[in-house]
Amino acid sequence: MDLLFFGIAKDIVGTSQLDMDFGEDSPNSVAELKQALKKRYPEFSKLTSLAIAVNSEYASDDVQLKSNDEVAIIPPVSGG
Amino acid sequence: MDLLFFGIAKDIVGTSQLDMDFGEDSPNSVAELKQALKKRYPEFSKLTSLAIAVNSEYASDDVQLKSNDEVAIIPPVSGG
Amino acid sequence: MNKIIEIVQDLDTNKVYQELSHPSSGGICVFVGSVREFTNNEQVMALEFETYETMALKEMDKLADTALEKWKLNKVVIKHAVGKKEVQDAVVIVGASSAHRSECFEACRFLIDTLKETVPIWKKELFKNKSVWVSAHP
Amino acid sequence: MNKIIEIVQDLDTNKVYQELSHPSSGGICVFVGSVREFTNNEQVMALEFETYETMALKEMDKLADTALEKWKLNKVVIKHAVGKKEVQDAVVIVGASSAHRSECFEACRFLIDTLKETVPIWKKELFKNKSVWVSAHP
Repeated sequence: MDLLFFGIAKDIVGTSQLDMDFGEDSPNSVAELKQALKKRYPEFSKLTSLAIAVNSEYASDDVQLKSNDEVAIIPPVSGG
Repeated sequence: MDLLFFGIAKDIVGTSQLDMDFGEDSPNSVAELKQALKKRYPEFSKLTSLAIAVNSEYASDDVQLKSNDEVAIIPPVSGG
Repeated sequence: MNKIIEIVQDLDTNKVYQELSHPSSGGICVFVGSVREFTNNEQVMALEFETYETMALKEMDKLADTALEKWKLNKVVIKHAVGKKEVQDAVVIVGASSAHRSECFEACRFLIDTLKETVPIWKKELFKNKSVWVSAHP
Repeated sequence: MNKIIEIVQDLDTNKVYQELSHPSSGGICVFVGSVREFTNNEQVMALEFETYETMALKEMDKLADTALEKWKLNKVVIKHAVGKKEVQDAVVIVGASSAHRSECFEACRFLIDTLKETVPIWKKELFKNKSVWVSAHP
């Protein structure tokens, strides 16, 4: 699964883009993706919040992930 | 009594500066000046408000006028 | 100097950010008042501003001091134009800068609201066939 | 066009008045966020901004639309800088213009408050001996 990482998420994973192989745990929904990320990188659990964007829109936990979606990991924003 | 007029007050009196002779009615206080002006120029009574500045500060009705004061007639302000 | 007070013929809106900028300020709020084309559906040709300058500068200075007392501000700017102004011309600029944004927003709103109430400046609206001193009559 | 949305390397604060000016606007309110020298008494060397640009532009566009629906505005500007910014540099500019001043003040405050909550931009504070992603941790 191709993922984009920004801000502290990029630091946690060590790269801004990664084709992550979750093996049998491959997540089907936003909720499952968050869980899989937190399992693999415990640092994600320590963040103030963690959001997922699908095709550059905030996606709620129940959104299903399709193979050609652009999926981005959005740690707490701090613009302005 | 030397007076400065601004905005609509200037239009009412027809000049921006006038040494006005009130004769026996010569006003001693701000309140008396307002009254004397309204008597001579009834248009002053129709304004939303009428303030007097003495030496470029707003002066309340009880302020006494001295001969060398700079006295200005302040119709409703409308800056901004 | 933490306050800039001016009455000028023409306002330069470009300078204000630099004037309000400060190493301790994370927020700068600026309000610019400009000439609107229509008042109550009547077309305004121009506005004409007149002031009692010595008193207006004193009142603007008091206004800046009051804002500096009420809020923790690093800089305050109050500038007003006089003379004839056409549609879209800037007639007043007020602004404040502060560490955090709440202070500069509140101060900026206070500056323009209070300026309109206390500073001896008068505005005449020039319409096609008449002219009116704003707020003069109820 | 009644909205201007941009993510740029360097912000030009001089253009914003012209961009917000409109013949039907009597009021223009602008907020500029800039780099402060100290955060909790620690000296900030610089800020580094990063964005998910396609999404950030979409969110900024939604934000402008929401403001245009909520208030009667003639123009809205939302601009954010990215890259490394030094003390006193402008990092964000939001502004609105409207017939009367209440609308542009309220809209301007809404724009900056909501931008900080929704737009995917991340700020890293660079101190002498460490760097911190702002708001990342509770």
